[in-house]
Amino acid sequence: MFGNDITIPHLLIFVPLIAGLITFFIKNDSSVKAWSLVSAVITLFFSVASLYYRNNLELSGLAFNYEWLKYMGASFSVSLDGMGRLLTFLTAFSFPVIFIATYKNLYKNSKVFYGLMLLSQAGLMGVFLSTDALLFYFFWELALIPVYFLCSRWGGEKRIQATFKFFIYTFTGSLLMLISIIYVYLQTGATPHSDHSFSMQAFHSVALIPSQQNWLFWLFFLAFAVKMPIFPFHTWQPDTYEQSPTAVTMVLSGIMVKMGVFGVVRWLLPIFPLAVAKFDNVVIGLSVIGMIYASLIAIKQDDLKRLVAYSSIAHIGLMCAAIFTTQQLALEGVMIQMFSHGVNIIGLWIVIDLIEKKLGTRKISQLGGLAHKAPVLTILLVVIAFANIALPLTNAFVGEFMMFSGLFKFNIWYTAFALVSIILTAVYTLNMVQRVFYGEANTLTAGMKEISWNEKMILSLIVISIFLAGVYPQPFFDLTKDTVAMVLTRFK
Amino acid sequence: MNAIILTAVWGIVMMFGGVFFKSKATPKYWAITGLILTIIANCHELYYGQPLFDVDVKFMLSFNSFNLTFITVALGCTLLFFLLSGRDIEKVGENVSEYFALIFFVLCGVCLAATFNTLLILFIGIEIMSIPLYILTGSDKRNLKSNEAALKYFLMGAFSTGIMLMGIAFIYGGNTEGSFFINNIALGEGKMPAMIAIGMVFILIAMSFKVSAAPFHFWTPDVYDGAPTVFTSFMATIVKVGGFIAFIRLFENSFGKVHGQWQMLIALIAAATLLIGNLTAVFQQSVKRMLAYSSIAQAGFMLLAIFALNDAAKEGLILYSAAYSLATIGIFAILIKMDDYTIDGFNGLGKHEPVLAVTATVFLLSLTGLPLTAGFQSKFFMLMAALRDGHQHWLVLFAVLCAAISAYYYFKIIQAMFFKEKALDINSNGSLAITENIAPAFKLLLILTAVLIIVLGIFPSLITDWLHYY
Amino acid sequence: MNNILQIVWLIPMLPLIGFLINGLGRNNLSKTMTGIIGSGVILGSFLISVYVFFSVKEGNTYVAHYFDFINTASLKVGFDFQIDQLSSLFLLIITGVGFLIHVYSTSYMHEEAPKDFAKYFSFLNLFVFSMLLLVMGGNYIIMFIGWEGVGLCSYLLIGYWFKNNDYNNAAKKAFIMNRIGDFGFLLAVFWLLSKLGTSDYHQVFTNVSKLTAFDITGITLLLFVGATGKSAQIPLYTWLPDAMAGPTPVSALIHAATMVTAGIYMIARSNILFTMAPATQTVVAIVGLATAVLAATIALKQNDIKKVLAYSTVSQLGYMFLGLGVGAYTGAVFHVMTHAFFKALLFLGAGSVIHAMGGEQDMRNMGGLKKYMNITHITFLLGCLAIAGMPPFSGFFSKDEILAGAFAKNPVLWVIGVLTAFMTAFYMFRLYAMTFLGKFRGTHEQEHHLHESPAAITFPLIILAVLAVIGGWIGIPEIFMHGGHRLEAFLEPIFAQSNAIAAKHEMNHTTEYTLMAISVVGALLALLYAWHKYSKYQRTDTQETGIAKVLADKWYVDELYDAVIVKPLHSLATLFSNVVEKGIIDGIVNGVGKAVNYGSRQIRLLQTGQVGTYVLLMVFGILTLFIIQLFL
Amino acid sequence: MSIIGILFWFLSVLALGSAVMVVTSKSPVHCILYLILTFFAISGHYILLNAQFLAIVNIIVYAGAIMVLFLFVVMLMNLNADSEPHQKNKWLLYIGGIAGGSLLLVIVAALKQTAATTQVVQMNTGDVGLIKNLGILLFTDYVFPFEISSVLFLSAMIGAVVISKREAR
Amino acid sequence: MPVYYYIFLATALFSIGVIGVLVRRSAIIIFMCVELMLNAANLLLVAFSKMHHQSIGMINPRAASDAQIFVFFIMVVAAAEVSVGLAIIVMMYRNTRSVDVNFLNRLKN
Repeated sequence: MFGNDITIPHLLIFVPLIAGLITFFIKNDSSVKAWSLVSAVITLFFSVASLYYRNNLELSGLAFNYEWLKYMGASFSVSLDGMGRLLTFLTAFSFPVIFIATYKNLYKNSKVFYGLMLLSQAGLMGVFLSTDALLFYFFWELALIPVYFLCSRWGGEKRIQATFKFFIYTFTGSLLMLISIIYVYLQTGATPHSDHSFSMQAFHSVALIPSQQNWLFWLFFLAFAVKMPIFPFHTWQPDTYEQSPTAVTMVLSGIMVKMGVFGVVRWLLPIFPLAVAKFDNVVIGLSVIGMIYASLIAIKQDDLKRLVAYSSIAHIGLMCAAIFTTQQLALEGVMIQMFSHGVNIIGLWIVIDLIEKKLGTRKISQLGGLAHKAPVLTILLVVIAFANIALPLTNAFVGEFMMFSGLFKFNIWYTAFALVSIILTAVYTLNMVQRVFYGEANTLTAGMKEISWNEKMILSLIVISIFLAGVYPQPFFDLTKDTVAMVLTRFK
Repeated sequence: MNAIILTAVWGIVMMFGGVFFKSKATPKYWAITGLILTIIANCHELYYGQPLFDVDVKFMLSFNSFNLTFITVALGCTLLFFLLSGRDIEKVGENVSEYFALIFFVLCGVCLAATFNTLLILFIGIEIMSIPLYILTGSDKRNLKSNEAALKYFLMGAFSTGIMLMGIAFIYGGNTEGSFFINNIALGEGKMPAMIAIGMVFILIAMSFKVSAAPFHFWTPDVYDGAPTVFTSFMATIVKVGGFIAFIRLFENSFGKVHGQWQMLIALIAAATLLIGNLTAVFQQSVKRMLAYSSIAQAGFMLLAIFALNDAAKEGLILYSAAYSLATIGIFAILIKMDDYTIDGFNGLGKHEPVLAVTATVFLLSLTGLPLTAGFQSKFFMLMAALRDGHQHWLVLFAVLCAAISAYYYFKIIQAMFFKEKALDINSNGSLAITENIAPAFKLLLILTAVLIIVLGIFPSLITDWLHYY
Repeated sequence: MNNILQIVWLIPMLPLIGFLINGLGRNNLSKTMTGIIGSGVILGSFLISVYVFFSVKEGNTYVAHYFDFINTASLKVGFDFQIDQLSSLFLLIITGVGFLIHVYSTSYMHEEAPKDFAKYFSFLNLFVFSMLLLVMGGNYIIMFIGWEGVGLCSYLLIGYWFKNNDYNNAAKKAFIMNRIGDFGFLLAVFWLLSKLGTSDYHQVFTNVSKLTAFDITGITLLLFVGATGKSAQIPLYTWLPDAMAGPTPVSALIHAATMVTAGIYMIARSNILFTMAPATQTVVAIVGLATAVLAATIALKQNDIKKVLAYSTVSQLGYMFLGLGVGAYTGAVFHVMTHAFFKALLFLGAGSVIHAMGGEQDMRNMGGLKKYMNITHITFLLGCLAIAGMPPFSGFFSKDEILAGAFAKNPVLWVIGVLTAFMTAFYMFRLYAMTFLGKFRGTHEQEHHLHESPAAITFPLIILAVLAVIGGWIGIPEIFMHGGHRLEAFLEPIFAQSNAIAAKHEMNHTTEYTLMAISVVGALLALLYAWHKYSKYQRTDTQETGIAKVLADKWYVDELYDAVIVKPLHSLATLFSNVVEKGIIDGIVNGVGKAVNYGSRQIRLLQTGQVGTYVLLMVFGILTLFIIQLFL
Repeated sequence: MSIIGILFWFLSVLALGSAVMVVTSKSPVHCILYLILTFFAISGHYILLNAQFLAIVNIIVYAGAIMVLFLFVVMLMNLNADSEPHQKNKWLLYIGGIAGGSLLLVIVAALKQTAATTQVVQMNTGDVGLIKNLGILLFTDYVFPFEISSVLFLSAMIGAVVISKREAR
Repeated sequence: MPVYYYIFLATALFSIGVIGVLVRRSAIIIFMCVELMLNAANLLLVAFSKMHHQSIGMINPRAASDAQIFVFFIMVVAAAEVSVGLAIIVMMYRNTRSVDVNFLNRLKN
């Protein structure tokens, strides 16, 4: 389809990048929106195209390699394996959704806003695509910076402190990861030009002695744990979600947290198998505690955004636990769940954003009885909410089911404990639904209007995808089986 | 060689120029011309491997791709400095061309310090570097701060000179050949004799003083704060990295073999420098002073090179010099334009002067060491060098945590520029945070600098490959 | 293979289509249209079910595989439908009773606005769809899909009138209680998967020998936890009475006839596992019996007509679990069927009464209705007789079979069971008498308003009444008629494995006769006493006291749960969100920042601005370095 | 004890004593005089070591030029004992003394156990220190440093000019 | 004469100089103490030069003379430094009428 010199990975990175840079110079707001939407759609097209390829990368032009820093053995090498395609698709899918859903929002100085959004998309794409450790670190940070500016420029009133905390927190984490990357790099074998190499293959094949793995593991893991986030490194998240503009919150929670999960699967597991096997109990324990902890806190939240934030922590906790079981079943579950979680939570944000736009509040205690005024919104929300509860035939069920059963194979007691969260999830989700949508309308919510066509369209799109993935998840498994196999080879 | 001769000569030219030049603006153009000539000559030497004028220096200097590359970088940064801040030099006082002359002499000193082969040249070079700086620091004669800075700088500088001489004396006495040539000082793997050790520590201290490493950094904040901002920018960048080159040259050639015996000292000094530099910077209100501390912090990172003392360290050090100097010169050039130096002075800059704000952001990000900027690559090289050395991993961890702290204060400025609104009472004349309006050329230069930083951030090989040249 | 049974996918598909049509077209469809579609699709699937049933009856069972739900290297779950005797029987019950109740609803819900009407029917269709999925599923995961689906629908239908927050709470309670049950169910499935790597029924049951006794006991216990949630057994039964908040037909269909029997279906389906886990069976039996008794005692003192029926449902379900527990699987399934008939009948009758009373549910304000609404009265009476276990009504045979099984297992169980049966007879006729006998105690406009319900309501009543009467005759015990127990013969293949293991208990005819006699006579006495006592019931506002009050207040179980589980959980959550989160974890994070600031403020004092100090500090530095270098 | 020994001890004591006086004496003028004395003592040592050239240069440059310059400046500012700022806080004195003393101790202690220090210094013989040799060396091998140090002087000169030139404002 | 004596002497002078820098507050006198330190170094260098001349003078006469040239350069540099230093002190005196180094401490923290 494409020549060897320009491949889909290029397009996925550079279309948003260049489009974003151009956006900064567009004058009027409406054309800015249109332009960025167009670029997002084009990106989506390419990522859809990438889904049609077989898993044989070299043949299908999904991989590309250019010697970047010859004497350091770093190269600009990108490729789309199953997981990569899944997550790039998630990214490419989310941005148009976000743009359309927030199409009516007015951001002052919107050219900068949309420009930064597209840049962050490029960064995310890079993270999911790069098969070179140094490149990966590059994009890892690059995805962060635009988001930092977005949050602290367009966020809520406490935005500066909140996002700054978020930034420092993640920055510290990634610096630790950098050390670990360099250290591993120094253990890798020589290449024609350099005595070490940053390539993913080199990293995956490097043999580290247990003592090294044990401390490198934690350096790596901290970066991902902060990003995901895993209890007890999660405290930046609710504040940041609460303070940042919803469009950015969607990026943060829908895609960015996946960076952490992705990183663990793509880098942490294959590089440090021994350490993983050694510390799995610690990590899984933390994750499982985090699930219950976050779910319990979510019950007490009055701000919708914080509620969703904590629920997200709980879900991510399950993913992390599942990954560290290194059970095939669990990993397969994680793959699909990464996608489903992204879709669902973006759906939730859209609904919250609508409510906030129409009624000017996110406080559950001030809402109620929206169902009379906005039945369509209610129906769609209820579907998304039940997807959040992981009801069967919604996308989240398959993933959670497989992750739990994988966890069960690992250890029954963790599973029993973690499984309590499905009850708690039901509790806070239904509470939320009931207190926001059911009951009698109050003076504030009496003014609620039914949502407009584009919002309906987007939410329906999400709902449809929820059901599609819930009824026929098979494509996801077919897509990602090569990644899972790759990871597991290190644990045989 | 070319660079040394040309800078010296051109310094003299500028000196006499002081008599003949009528307009205040002329010296700048002369200086820029001379500098460009020097750079060309130097690149020619770097490229062809031998100088235009061949002077028999009796092995007292040695030229190789490493120190020639460095000299190129230093001269290049100076050129940028002239271009960006030339007009501000004119504002400092009357004797403009003298200032330029002094700067040229300093450059000559830097070249000597980069190429010295005996302790004698090292000593002279460092003195040539320092003495003009004492004067430049005090050049704002009416300003008591400037006076104070000059006095402090001079007294403590002289003190460190004494220490250095003591060290040289001991080393001379200690080594059996009785030679000042740095390669002859070098002795076997075995444990250093006490006299050499003493001398080494003395010189280590003197060098640490020059590169403002804790606990010998105390002059730095006061001097940088008190000196006229243009010269601060010069001192903090070119001169400091010159000191580092001298440092690494000496310790690599003389004490490289007994690396293990003094590594711990450097590790401690580096740790202390990182800690004090970063920690103290956090609370500063004046950006100028904050940058002074940040320069200490950066020095702490550069010390990692001397800690590691391997190829990566040398490449990294040059890269670091370039990245650090570019960013710092840039940020200072912007700082000079502000009418108050406090962080609040930057409030709302993003709205009123977007170009300045954005470029300033690039510089700050580079200083923080975020990817895509040269600052990242240089820090990356440093960490890699230190890790490759394989001892004292704690130092690397510590350095990284300090880098995280550094983000804390660099981002304060970014926040001020973009996310804070300008309080109108700061200056009544209107919303501009700037004294005079900014020339388009200046903006263009800033943009170029920023682009350069980013290009270096993506392709550090543009500099490091020169080291593989011959 | 090309099997005619492949058309079974139509059975759930029709209700799904109905759901979609009614759901999407709710703003455009007329009520009649909606009613026709809603009931029509169910009728359709009922007819297919009948067809399927008979082809199964000829021994033609089949597992239909449609597509791979999950197909990975580690897990294969096909989207399969298993058509055999058990599922086909349940298909009949669900679609049949379901159809009647749909018809009933068309009239009962007629006051609703068109779109709500449509919403109601779409939910009802969706429920039928999920229920069919549950019983047809060829493996535990498909079953679980249906399992959750019915839970969802019950949530939606209980909260149908969502303006009333009590209803919403009831709905939420139902869902969450079910969720607790799912907790067990899922664990059990995981356990199966991790041991056998599959959840297909036939594979599980054929490889059951691979499981250790511990595994089986664990799995069955966890499955039973799931069942207690869905089928409202101790300790998770409290949601069912509250679920009466929903419209009465819903209570009839979901909370009496079908959904709540899902637990029984599930256990009957995996009977072999339970048979191999005697410990679990004992638990099941005891829990079932305890539930039966407890619910029955509570039912004695309820005055809300639907509440009484609800508790009686719980109690009857308890019976079924007793049956399962003692290994009388056929009896349990049999009772499911008969119970579906007469309990649906009773609920619909009650609905008809409520309808006539204009929404009044308190029996103390009823009375003497038999002269106003004849059909309802007759059918209701038949229903009461059936549930009271009077021969030859259906209830008698099924209940008797369970009791016989219980006696064979352990006479004590039998004794308690019989006592429960007496209580059942008592409260049912208390209900009957208070409602239909005596003189009317309601207000006058209610009295004017009283009338017999329209045909759409009475028609289902009549059908169900007939079934309630004759439904039991397919299971006539051996002692009355040789080969009279056609149901047992029909279900034989399902329970063959279990029966092979479980020792077949043959009790001689005399005992069997005596047992029957005792139960029938006792029930009859209780019945007559209630009739006598409540036929001339007068409204007295005297507060209940002593044990009566405890019963009227349902043994304070809700309050207990609230105190023991809900409140502590909430306080724990408060502790986490206020203390641990803000104070400790975030405190530490911010503490680092504060520490840096503080350190910065302190360390800058080192910079005194005086050369003397600087040099002094430098000299100290020099000394330290010297000492380190030279002496350390 | 040989004459050289006596001279050595005398000069050493003289140097140290006057150095101490430099640090301790109140009036700047006295300090300068004591410093000059110290320099003379050191020059004496040079002569003792037969480094005549340095001895002369030391007296001319240091004791002569530099010290006179100092004296000149002091006179210019007419500083005297009472205008001299004296250290207020005593503990700084003590700490300073202790610090310097311990510096001495540390170095001496470090050198104590080394063999290098047992070597002897060649007294009042040997021609290395003669102007002839040094002069030749200076203009052959050391011509480059010699030249380059002119840069140093130029910068110093310019500096002096820049600093002390009165600015017309 | 053992070189040890000279080392001791020089180090002592050096330390006295350091003490002077530490305890005095008049800029001029501090500067003089620095000069004292320089001279200590000079003395040490000369002593070592003679020591080397004693030990290896036959093989390598340069060894000794190098040091004395070095001392010469030190004096040169010292002279230059003095001119600048005194200029700075005078400038300060002009502005503040004081040579007290602690008098000026606007720059701190």
